[in-house]
Amino acid sequence: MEDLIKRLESIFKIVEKKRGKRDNLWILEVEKDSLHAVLSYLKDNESFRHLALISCVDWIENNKFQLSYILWSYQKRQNLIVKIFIDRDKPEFKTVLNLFPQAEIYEREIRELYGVTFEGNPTQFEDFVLEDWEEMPPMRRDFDTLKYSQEKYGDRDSEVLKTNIRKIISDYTDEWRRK
Amino acid sequence: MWYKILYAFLVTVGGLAYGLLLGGISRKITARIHGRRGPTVFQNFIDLIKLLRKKTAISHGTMFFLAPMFRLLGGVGVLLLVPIVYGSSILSNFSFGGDLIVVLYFMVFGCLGMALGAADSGHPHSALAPTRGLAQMAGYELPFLISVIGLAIAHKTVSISGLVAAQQGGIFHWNLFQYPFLSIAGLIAMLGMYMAYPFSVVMAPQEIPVGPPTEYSSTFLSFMFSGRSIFGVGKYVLFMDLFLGGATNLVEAFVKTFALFLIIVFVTNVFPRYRTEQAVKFFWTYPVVIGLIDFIRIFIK
Amino acid sequence: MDIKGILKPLTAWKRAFQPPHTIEVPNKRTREAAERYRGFHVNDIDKCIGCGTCAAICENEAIKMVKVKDPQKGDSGYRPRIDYGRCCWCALCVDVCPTGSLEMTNEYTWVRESADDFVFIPGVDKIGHEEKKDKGYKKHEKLNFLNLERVPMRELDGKERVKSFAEVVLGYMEEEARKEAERCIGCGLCISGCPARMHIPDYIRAIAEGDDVKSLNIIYENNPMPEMCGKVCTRRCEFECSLGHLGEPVAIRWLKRYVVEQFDDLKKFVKAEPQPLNGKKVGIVGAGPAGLTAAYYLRLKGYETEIFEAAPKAGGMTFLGIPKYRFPIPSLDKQVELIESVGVKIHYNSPVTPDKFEKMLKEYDAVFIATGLPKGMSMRIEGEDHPQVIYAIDFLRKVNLGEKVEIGKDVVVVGGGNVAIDAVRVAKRLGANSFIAYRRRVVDMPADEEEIEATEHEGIPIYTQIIPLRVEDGPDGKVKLIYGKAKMVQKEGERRPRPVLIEGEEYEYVVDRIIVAIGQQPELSYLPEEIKNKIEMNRRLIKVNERQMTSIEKVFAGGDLTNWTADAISAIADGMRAVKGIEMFLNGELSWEKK
Amino acid sequence: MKKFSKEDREVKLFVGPQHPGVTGNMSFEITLEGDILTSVKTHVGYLHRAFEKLMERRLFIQNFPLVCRICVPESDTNEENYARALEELAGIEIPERAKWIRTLVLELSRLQMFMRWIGGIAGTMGLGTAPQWSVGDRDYILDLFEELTGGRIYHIYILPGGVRRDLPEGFEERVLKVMDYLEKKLPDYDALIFENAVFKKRLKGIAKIDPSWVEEIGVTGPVARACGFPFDVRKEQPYEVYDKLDFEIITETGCDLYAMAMVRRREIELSIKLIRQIIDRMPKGDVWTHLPNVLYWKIPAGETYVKTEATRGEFGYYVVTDGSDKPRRVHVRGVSTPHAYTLLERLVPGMNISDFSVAIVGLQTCPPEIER
Amino acid sequence: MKEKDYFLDDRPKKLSYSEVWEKFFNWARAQSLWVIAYGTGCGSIEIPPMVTSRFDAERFGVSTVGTPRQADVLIISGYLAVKTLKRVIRVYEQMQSPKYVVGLGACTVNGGMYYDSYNTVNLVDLYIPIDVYVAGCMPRPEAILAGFAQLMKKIKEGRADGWKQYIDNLDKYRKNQEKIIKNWKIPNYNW
Repeated sequence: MEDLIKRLESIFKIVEKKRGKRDNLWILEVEKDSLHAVLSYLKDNESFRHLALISCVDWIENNKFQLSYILWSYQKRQNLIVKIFIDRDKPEFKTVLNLFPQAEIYEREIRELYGVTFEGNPTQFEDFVLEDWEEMPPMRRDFDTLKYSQEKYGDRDSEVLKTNIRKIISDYTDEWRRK
Repeated sequence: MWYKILYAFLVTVGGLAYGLLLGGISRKITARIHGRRGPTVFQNFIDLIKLLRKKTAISHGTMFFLAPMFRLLGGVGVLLLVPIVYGSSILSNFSFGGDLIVVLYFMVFGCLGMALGAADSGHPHSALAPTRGLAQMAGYELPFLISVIGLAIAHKTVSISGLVAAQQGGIFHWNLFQYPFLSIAGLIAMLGMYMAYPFSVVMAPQEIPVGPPTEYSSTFLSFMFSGRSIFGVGKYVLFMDLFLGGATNLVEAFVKTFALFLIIVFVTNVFPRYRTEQAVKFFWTYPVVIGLIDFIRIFIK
Repeated sequence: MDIKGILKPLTAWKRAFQPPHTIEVPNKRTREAAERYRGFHVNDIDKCIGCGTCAAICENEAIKMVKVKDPQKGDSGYRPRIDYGRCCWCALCVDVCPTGSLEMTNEYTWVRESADDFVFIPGVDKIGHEEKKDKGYKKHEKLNFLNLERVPMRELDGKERVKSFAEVVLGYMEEEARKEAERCIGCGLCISGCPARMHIPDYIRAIAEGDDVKSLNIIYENNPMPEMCGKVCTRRCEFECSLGHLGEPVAIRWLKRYVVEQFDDLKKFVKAEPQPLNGKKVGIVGAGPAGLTAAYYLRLKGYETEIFEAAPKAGGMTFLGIPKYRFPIPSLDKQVELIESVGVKIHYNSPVTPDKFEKMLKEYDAVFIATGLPKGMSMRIEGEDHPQVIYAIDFLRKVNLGEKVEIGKDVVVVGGGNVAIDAVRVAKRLGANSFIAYRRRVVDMPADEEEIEATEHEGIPIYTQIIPLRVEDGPDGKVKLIYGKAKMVQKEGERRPRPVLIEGEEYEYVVDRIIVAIGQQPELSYLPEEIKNKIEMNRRLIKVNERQMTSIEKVFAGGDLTNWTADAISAIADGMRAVKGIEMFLNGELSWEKK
Repeated sequence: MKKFSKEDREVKLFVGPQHPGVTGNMSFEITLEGDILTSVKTHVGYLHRAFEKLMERRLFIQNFPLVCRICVPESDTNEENYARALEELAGIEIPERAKWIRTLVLELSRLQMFMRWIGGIAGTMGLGTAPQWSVGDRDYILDLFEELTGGRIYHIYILPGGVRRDLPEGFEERVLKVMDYLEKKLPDYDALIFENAVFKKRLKGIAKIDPSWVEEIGVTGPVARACGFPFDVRKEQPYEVYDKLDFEIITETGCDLYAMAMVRRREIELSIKLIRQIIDRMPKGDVWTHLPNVLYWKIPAGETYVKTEATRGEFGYYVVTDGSDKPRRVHVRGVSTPHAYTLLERLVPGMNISDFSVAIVGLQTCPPEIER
Repeated sequence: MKEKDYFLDDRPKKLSYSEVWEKFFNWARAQSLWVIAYGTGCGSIEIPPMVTSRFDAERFGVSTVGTPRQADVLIISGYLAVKTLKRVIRVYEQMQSPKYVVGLGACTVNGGMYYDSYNTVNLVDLYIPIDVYVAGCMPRPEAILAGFAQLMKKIKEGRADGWKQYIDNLDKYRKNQEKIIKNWKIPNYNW
């Protein structure tokens, strides 16, 4: 596997490489422009033909979206996570549909839940799990699902349920606060 | 003969009760094969009562309302034309010289009414079902006609009473033993007619929700339900008359129809269903070929 | 044609002749769920302490703590109310319950026609699931989300200890402390035990997260002598710890000690920025824990504070009374240094006289007296004025001041409190064969269990049910303690049995010294006669209200002088209260007229 | 005479979400030409509960009641996957016996899912007796679960650090008893279902998969193995104690629904065999290592992808942590996502409408895991 | 052309029967409950065991049907996603009166574990009337059967009038429904 990484490094610019906490997992970060080339190289030359998942992580504090492409090679028995960062203010990227046909549905999901659009994916604007959704894409970190739920769907018991015992105790014990 | 009408009414009610009871027994037996206890045998009566007083808040075309009536009419027609007890003045019903032809007509009539109603209900799934039902009907009608026409030719009569009369005189005079291949073809066609598995693609709840009665509910469904029960009993009686030598008293009629009923139950619980074209192909090969053996034998004779 | 395939399925008919395996519920029989089934909750309402851990771990916010009785120490008075419209039957609450009171039965049927019915307080509301308490999902000793075992504290070996005054308890290493702090579930019940209301869960959390500085600053919010507390506190918080119900409580004291020990120079790390002086002056008599606390926090609030202390060092009883193997001098110095660094003036070796006190009353805007209990209590028996009978408090003071104390070979210490044990252990370290004579049984001893254990480790015998009768001269310059045996009599309506002398029997100890450690009393000779007569007393202590106000205008009092618990943390709490009281008084929010 | 265009001949039809033949709630927009399908469009979202969002606002331990509900019928796979991901990220070693118990639970879970699936595929074709038998017999496995874990469907039994409770007394014998019972029943199932002439006729040659699609689309599990691809996560990347068990990967070469059915049929036998092996070789010892305080448990930043062999194939969890006490992101790879979309779209043209729901059940699409 | 919604345009009138007949029919209704086979949530996982051989709900006349027109009972088995709610209301309105709703599990009562999810409904009784609730997550088949027993009792006593309430308070229910469902037009891929 190290050889593979070396070969990759000789061709592409690897921003960060990291070994996973178990043997057969590697995590590579590449530049977003070279992702297609890397995936294509991995697929054609290095037997990473099984795209298990495309995932998105919202790093709101860095104003970035992380896109992770999880690959598996049946021959090498290795998992490889290739990740890129894209700008959160301009959530756009190009599709990998030409390399992996099942990417269509993963990208559609990310488009719906994170609002990242994938240029070249014909079905990405179709509804995936939501219907008539009008708010911001719900998986973004700044979407408050509890607030939304309470406002929209209500609650049988509107009191705040979690009780802070520590506060009760200090209220009870704070003798000098008593009048 | 005004009293005949009263008797006809009694026969209809009796046939309905018997049909519902058979349905209940079928559910019970099925449950036992499944390894469970099952509902009471009177469950179908309760279902019928409930359906009678359910409200209907849907409106469709006229055919939609008429279809259950057609179905019921077809059933009652079959039941009333087929002599239940041979020689009885009451229970031979409206049997007459050419009743076999009329019965055949009534049998198709019921199905057609059903198809019309289903098509009129506007539900795409129930619209899909009549095409299958009619295709399957085309499937089983062929062996059935071969069987019936073969018998008619063999006994030179188109009256059911005549056919029954021809089979009197001991068990070996029954058509089942006289013309075993015709009977087998007829009985296989009966499986198709009862939409027993593996020929149940018309009423396939898993493939198309429910089938023709998808849109039917409440009173309409109860009419359809009782129509089917009466129709079922009528067909049992018909097949009894055709192949099992009819009956000379009520007990015999019960035993023989129950035996036919058991055949259906026996087969229906252990097979998945064929696709439409598979079913049609099946009907047009095995029972037709089997039936033709006797058919040719009759001609040669 | 597949004949076999057509005929074989027909064999399924054999099932019709086997008995059906339907379970005829619910019409014919009921079926009990498995023994471990997670059904509905039951709560032992008396065992429950209302710590709220179940509500904290519930991911559905199905548990709300509701008030069912008034809070008490170690019991918030709240009990979990469970909303079955939220509960997902995961039983995490059962596994996390620190008392094991919350459990699940294996009942599973609950059908209602109204959606509002699915809320109840287990143990209070009856819904019919309570009867089957024995079966269902119960806490298992092997699986516990809580770590019930305390990280053991390293100590000097008993034989090593008695040779010197080296510190016995060695303190946690960093890893040990983190591991111990990790155990805290943060319920906050310990706050109800702590007289000073320290923010215990917060600073323990900070330790667990590796932020010692944050922890230190949280501690310094209401305790200026944390190292002292970390070493010799009576740790009443630990008795309220919810983990103590099934396992060992979190070592709150040792953790505090760990934090302060990390920093040699507290001034750099404690964010103590005194406000500019506001011109008001507060005089304080006695530099014990109460006095120092009041001085420190008043100074932080911008009041000029001055302390008058008779001894050459600050610390009061923590300096004079507590043996150095428990609380070494450098630790004390470190803290006093910090207190002085914020601008508190301490006048050492300057005992207050009545004249001076009167002057103080005029000079200062408020006076806080915290002179503690410097005098030993007498046994009130014949011959007590014998020169070889000394009071434990005097003995300890002399030892701590570095004076040479002759105590001879054999020493008996009369009493069963912490002071008695300090005295007996100090005597042991001075080379005497010391032992304890106590009126009641060991279980009745007011001293800390830990301390009693320590005497065992150090080979100090404890003789119990001994009632001293008189003191006589003994042979060879020794002294005789004549005593009688006592029997324990439990009287109706009394908390614990009292010792009653068995008449007619007399025994004696022949020893070099008799150390009396049965209690202390205040020394109020520095008060002017007029005030002394006027001041309201509560038996032998000064009576104060909840703001530490005495009956004399401008005079506040605190520490052992006013409270019966007589431990350092209560003194600090008094100091804190006095700060609040003095501040309010000086701002005009509080006055003696309104009192 | 007017010629009918293709559009005129086509009928649009919708299947689901409320459809007795389809497992779970999903709907399909199908285009028919006569009885023959020309295209399909899958719609999900009827079971979307926003698990991944909810997990981001709950503590690590609080996520366990959630994860087991992601794939409803097979909850243990989720728990094991998530627990293993957390253990990997936090560096926790679990006791040996816990691993064996986990494997036992996973196999029991696979077994019950296969039993349920038998009922599903046979019931879809109208063989009502099969689901009645298999779901009824599956209940005995659920009884075992109930006894072991305290829950019938949602076990919340596998937690990071081990399993929640040790086996109850005499549990091994009861497991073996149920296994004996099921083994005794298997010939009956064969006679009724797998050797049934109608069953064979309905399934053979239907939904024929091109073996080259398997890698291209990312098809896994029995569907891939029915195409002769010996891919099984249990062998490829052994987790828990699968490397210590003796078994062979089951493959068939038919590439059609019947081959898939036979793979699953043989998996039942394999599961029973594995359960016997596990019971036989299980060591004694602890089942639980102490976690850090679960209420404040923080896991250092990192990311990982772990997977197990669910009944449907590779079930993966992609977990990202950022050093706080809550996960940053948990993304579940629903096994049947490519099955229900890309594969189905390729299989459908030319299929008879009667075979459609059979094909869906045969591919074992499971909507809760697709939409979470 | 405006689509005709039969339910909305012609509001059903209240039924009135004589007491005795009503009792008799109530008895029949209680003994013959046809459940629509629509599992809306994870609760549907326990419905197959309930209707199959181990627990056999058919003993009580409870059987499943595939079409809402014929069904008497709608089981809300757990949480309702917004997308499902739309279909559930549709299914409920397609069912013929008298009709009953059974709510399974915590999610129907107060949102259950998805109380903070943006896509699941918390209080189902705001949108359709529920006759019987069964607690559990998930309720065991035995508990569901107990729920059915309770429903039967309720029907026999003539108290199961959730469907009447729905007709009487249609405006209220409609208002609640419209708060969530903005677009009543069901997409063309299903009804």
